[in-house]
Amino acid sequence: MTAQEAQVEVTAVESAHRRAARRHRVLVHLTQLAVLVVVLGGWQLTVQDNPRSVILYGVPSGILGRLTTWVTEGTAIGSLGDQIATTLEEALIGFAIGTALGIVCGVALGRVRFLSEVFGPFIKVLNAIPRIVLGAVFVLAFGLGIESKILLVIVLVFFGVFFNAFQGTREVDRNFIANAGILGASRWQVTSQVVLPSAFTWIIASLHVSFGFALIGAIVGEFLGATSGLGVLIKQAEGTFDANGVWAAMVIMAVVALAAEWLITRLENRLLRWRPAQLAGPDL
Amino acid sequence: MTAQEAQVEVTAVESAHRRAARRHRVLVHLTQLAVLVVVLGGWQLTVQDNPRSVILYGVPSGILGRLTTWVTEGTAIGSLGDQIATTLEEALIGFAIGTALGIVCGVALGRVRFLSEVFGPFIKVLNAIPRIVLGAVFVLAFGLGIESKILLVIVLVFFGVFFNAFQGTREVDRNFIANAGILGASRWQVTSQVVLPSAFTWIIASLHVSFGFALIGAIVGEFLGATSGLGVLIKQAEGTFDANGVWAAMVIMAVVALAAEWLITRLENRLLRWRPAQLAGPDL
Amino acid sequence: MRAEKSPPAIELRRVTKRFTTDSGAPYTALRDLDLTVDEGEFCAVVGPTGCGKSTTLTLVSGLERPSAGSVAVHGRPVDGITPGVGFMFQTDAILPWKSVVDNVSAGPRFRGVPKKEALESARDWIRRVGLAGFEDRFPHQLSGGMRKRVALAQNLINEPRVILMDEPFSALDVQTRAKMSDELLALWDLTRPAVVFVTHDLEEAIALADTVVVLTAGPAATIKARFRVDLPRPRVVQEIRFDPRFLDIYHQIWDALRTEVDIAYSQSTRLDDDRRAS
Amino acid sequence: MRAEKSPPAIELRRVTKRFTTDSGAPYTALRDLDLTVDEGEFCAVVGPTGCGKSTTLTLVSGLERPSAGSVAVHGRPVDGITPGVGFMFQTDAILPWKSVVDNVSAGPRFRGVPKKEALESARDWIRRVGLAGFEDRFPHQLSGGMRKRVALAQNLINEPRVILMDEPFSALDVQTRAKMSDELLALWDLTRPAVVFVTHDLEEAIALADTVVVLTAGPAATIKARFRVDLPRPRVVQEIRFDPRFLDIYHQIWDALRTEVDIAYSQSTRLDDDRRAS
Amino acid sequence: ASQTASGGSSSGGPGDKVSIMVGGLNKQIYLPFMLAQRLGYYKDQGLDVTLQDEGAGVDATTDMVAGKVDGVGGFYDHTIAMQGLGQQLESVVSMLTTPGEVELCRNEVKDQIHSPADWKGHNLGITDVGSSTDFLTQFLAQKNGVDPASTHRVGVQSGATLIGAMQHGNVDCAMTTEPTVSTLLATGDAYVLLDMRTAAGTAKQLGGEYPATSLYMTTDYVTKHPDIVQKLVNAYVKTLKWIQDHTGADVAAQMPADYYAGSGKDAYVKAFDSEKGIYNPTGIMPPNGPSTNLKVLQAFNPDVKGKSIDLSKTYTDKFVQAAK
Ligand SMILES: Nc1ncnc2c1ncn2[C@@H]1O[C@H](COP(=O)(O)OP(=O)(O)OP(=O)(O)O)[C@@H](O)[C@H]1O
Ligand SMILES: Nc1ncnc2c1ncn2[C@@H]1O[C@H](COP(=O)(O)OP(=O)(O)OP(=O)(O)O)[C@@H](O)[C@H]1O
Ligand SMILES: [Mg+2]
Ligand SMILES: [Mg+2]
Repeated sequence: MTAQEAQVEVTAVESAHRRAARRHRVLVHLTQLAVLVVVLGGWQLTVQDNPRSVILYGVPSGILGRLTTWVTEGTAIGSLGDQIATTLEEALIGFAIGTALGIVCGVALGRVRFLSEVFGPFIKVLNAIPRIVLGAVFVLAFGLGIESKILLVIVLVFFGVFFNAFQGTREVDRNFIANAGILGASRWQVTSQVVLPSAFTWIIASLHVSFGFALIGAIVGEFLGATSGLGVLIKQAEGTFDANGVWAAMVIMAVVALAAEWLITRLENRLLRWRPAQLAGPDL
Repeated sequence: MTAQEAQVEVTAVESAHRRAARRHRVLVHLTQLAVLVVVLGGWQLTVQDNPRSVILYGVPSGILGRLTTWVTEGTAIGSLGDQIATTLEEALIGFAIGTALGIVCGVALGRVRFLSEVFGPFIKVLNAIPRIVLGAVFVLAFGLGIESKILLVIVLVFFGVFFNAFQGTREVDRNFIANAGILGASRWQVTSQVVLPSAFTWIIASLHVSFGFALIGAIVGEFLGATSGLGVLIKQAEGTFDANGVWAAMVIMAVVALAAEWLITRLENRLLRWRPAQLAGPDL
Repeated sequence: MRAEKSPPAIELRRVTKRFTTDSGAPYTALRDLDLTVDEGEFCAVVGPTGCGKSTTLTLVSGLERPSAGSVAVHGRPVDGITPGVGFMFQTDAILPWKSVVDNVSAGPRFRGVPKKEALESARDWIRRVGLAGFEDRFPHQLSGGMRKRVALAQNLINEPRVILMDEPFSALDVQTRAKMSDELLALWDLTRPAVVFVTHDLEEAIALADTVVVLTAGPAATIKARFRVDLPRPRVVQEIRFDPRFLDIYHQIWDALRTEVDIAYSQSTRLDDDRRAS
Repeated sequence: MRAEKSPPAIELRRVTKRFTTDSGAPYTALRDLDLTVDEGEFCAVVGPTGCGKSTTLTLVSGLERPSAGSVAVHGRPVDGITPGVGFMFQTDAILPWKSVVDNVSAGPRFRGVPKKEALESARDWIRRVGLAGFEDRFPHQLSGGMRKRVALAQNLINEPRVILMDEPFSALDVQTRAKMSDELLALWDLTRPAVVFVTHDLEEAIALADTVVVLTAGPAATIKARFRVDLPRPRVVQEIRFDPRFLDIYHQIWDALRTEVDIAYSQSTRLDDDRRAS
Repeated sequence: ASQTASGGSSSGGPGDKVSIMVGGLNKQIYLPFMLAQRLGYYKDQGLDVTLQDEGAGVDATTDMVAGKVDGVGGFYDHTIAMQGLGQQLESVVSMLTTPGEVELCRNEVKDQIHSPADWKGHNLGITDVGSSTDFLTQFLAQKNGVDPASTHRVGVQSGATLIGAMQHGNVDCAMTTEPTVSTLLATGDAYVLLDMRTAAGTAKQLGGEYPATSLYMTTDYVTKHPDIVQKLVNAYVKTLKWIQDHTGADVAAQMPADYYAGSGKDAYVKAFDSEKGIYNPTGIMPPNGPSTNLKVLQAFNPDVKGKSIDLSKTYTDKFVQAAK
């Protein structure tokens, strides 16, 4: 058999794999569709004939209707795009700051024993405070502008990132750190070139949850007083027994979050290029 | 030099280490004290001469006073112990269920590619929903009993644990899994004896944050309607412009959470006995 | 063809293995490799470093799939981890959270042997690999050579029908290595599994094996030659190397191997290669 | 005493190292070990597996502290990682998220060498260890032997004044090993660092070293004997083993080593040890 | 229409900037605030008003004391409580002369509870512990000869949580406002125990008028910016007049569709028509109203209990009188 022939055979095996992968993808999407149909269809059917349930729990068709109105005619407080932009701005700024703080503090405390011994207990105490309650304090101190919302987002985002960054830092293989140290790396170089890449999966894992909490923080911040934003939309819908409106706002948030997730996953794949493919395992 | 002498010298070196460690501990505690004094003292001094600030922000001495009253005379809604017990019960039950669910789902999706492909997007969507808003839906569906609070705690706890368990499962060294498989381990045995021990640090890391959120869930659940609990205490303090009361309730929660943290850390140390001591690094 | 006879323990037919590297250019590690190991045969594999020895073993164990060609164990095509196959990895793969005795007894326990029995035979194996007294240590408390021996015991305790070993003795001193080899030969004599034994020590290969397979230099490694070692058994590893027949075989194989090693080395130090991605 | 002369490159004096095991009973790995390696001396360390060779190296590198006794490098007591010391670990320690060329150039980059220059000398070193063409691979895409060679290049590129090597060539085939040894000797001849070289291959030890140190079996290992290798330099590793003087030294050392290996092995397979924790 | 939040009262732009926080903009008891905006009355006065929504009047009040908003649309009694704590607030226009609250009970207790006198041992829903509804409920109990301590008051907010609490039997009666009232009545799960949406009903239950919704501000602000306050009051007085002259259908036509998206336009119109009487036609503080409030608070609010309150400092009619 010539190299040429072998080449052909390899290509054949590979394209068979690709076909199988395609079939698999179709199956996955069909299953997802089935799940969606069962859940939403079940909801629609149980609720739709009972006007009381429709008011209290909402109904998928109603939610769709509400979404259409919002998109085509705008909401009571302005165009839908404005509301999304407001909430997203608060969530993103807070998310960025909270994540950065979480990483910096987590890595610093993970690397410097003295810091972790001194500040560890304080961070645990702060983590225990029901941070939602702090929202009111932030409004008192910083007013109803974007600052108080961003602060609320930060306190909700920070701890998740912090604990993962901290643990990720401690989990770094001691051999790598020792090797880098022996090769002449300064403490800072060890941190940036050994600890951070190695703790990276830890940090990314926390970002998924944190982004969810960033949105919660923005919404709750808007509950406490705001003129625009998805939180205001939800509050208003709740106040008028408009369950469909509440769900519609949630659907919008879910879409936003999915977009963010997609970005996080891309970042993850980019930065984890160095890993064996199987090790990365199934992707969420 | 005899073995005897060497023994003596080793003992001398070790006791010198112990002395240094003791000095270090004292230094740590002094620093912590200094931080506390600066923060609380600063707060007390800035606020105490301005009656309006005292009303708005509370003052450490007032918080202490409120705590003393609560402990000695009980609160407006019953003895302090009862309130703590109520909140703790909700938080703990929800925490246990949410953690268990998070671990099971995280490991299952991490291990079974098909599951993660099908349900991954749904979990991301659910994670994006502002779960605090769901509280009202839970009350509608389950009333003001403990069920709705526990549900709220579960939805807040679940995702943090889930994402860490999932990522921890994917991070397990493929060599270990391959080796166990070759030694004859079934899928279930691989999961319980390789994946779980290896993902364990991931799961523990998420418990720290999750316990904080469990308390938040219980409190917010109580905000929505309850007859006892720390959340009711906070709400009442807020309703009567009693910032000291709000802080006092938070202090109590922090103490509760510290106790829980202590237990989590003990569990961690017990289960991670197999690790090199340095690898564990500084303890939080 | 051998179709009518009982199937060989291991059969690789026209196996090609390609890896896709980051630059996108595929790297062909193995091409058109044919290898048959009979039931009860002890086969040693030698070849220049990086030629594809470990890759071959992962294909047999079912941890990796070939890009083309077929792999069969006991006549059945390999498709996932094959039961009854033991595999000692080149890198550490013993479980860090299990003590030595738990690591060694893991195999029997996985297979449902009662705990007491499993522990007993684990203790026996620990003694056989010279680790008595270290039963309760965790892997990070052992030296490199000790960990290798734990892995050895962990695999042998299962009495697999096919044993794949990737440089199992490379971290051991000569004496311990000889003792481990004797242990291995004794076990092999008892149950006669098929063995594929990757090593860099040609003397060791010849002392242990029935056949020695020499792989060509990568990329696209394949089998260069196959030598029968017809030294009488039972062999005592430390003495056999003074046998004149041994030296004869040694020189034959060494000639085959040396050219490959030279090719491999000159390939990878060629200056014009410096700027090429792969 | 040598106090007046320039201090030796490495000096361990009455060093004891104890580990606390889980059962609480301390395990004394080294006891009262004295070792001096002069400036420019090439010292090979051999000993039974698990006796404490790696532990000795970690003490010199400053990664671990002795429980008693003192360790000094260039006359300065060791207290944390010592600059100018290179250490090739027994286990993989190259960074998995850096490509080969980034791994090799890491040392110079850490020390502030401009990127271009560092990459250039890294490429040169990669060629010297026979990995040309693999510059852009990540460690998981390399074979075990290739990873060892990356680690070798990574350490040598720094031209350390003291080099500690823990079984650096154990995963290499004989030929590559010989070539690496020649490379190492050439570098050593150029800059004359002090080298401590742990190996299980006695021939290798003698072919490379000025002195061969034999450790006793653990626990409480110490130095059993120290042999001077007065073979002329420069040596060609593959030829020197046929020198009659070489064989002479080999047999001397082998006698010393064998008793220790036997002790180690019989200790750890004693049946009465079976029930003891350590 | 609405702009992003702006604290403080610095002027600039098209008109004087004022921010007002309201405890539930879409509740009918707070209708005048949004209605004035929809009718363009703020703009007519040269004002740039930012309306903030906030769930609880208490939080709105603290936010104002902290200087984050200029005025609060909330229940008048907060000014009294704040005076008890040494902070001077004053109501500048009174929009509701009755609380607009309704006590609803679930049908299952129809045979047991005929009036507050039967409350002993029952669970009573209020918005929050320490809120106006809490004090009102306690006052009603005491007035009807029931020791408030023998009832269990449960904070159930309003809307869905209240309905859930009632459906699951967590509370037997609850005090709430529109639109929760009509929604709950529409489902047929509850009946009206007592109705404080009319002057007569309020007088019967509380022994006088009970000023509820008003615009209050810190006395500080009122003295510093009388011109702005005057313009605001002008707008509200006009709005209150407009309400008297129009029907529910007219109001619904003015309000954003989202305000009646849930229960529907008809329900909204019906609800408005049934409680049109709660709105103060003039904006003048009812002369005996504040003392009713004080009576209620002094009985139960720890901030006010045992303190001497100067009611005349808690409201002023001079802006309403000057309104044109
Ligand atoms: N995942 C991968 N991606 C790309 N190339 C790979 C991958 N795995 C292995 N290779 C390449 O395949 C070749 C064979 O590797 P293998 O590990 O089988 O070598 P080996 O013969 O076991 O060498 P050694 O004796 O050094 O262990 C090497 O050139 C290696 O770089
Ligand atoms: N952290 C530890 N706790 C307890 N014992 C340890 C620890 N580290 C090493 N030891 C013990 O110290 C002894 C010496 O170990 P070391 O790794 O130095 O051996 P070595 O001479 O390098 O062996 P090898 O040739 O197999 O690599 C071993 O018996 C080992 O079990
Ligand atoms: Mg290999
Ligand atoms: Mg070693």
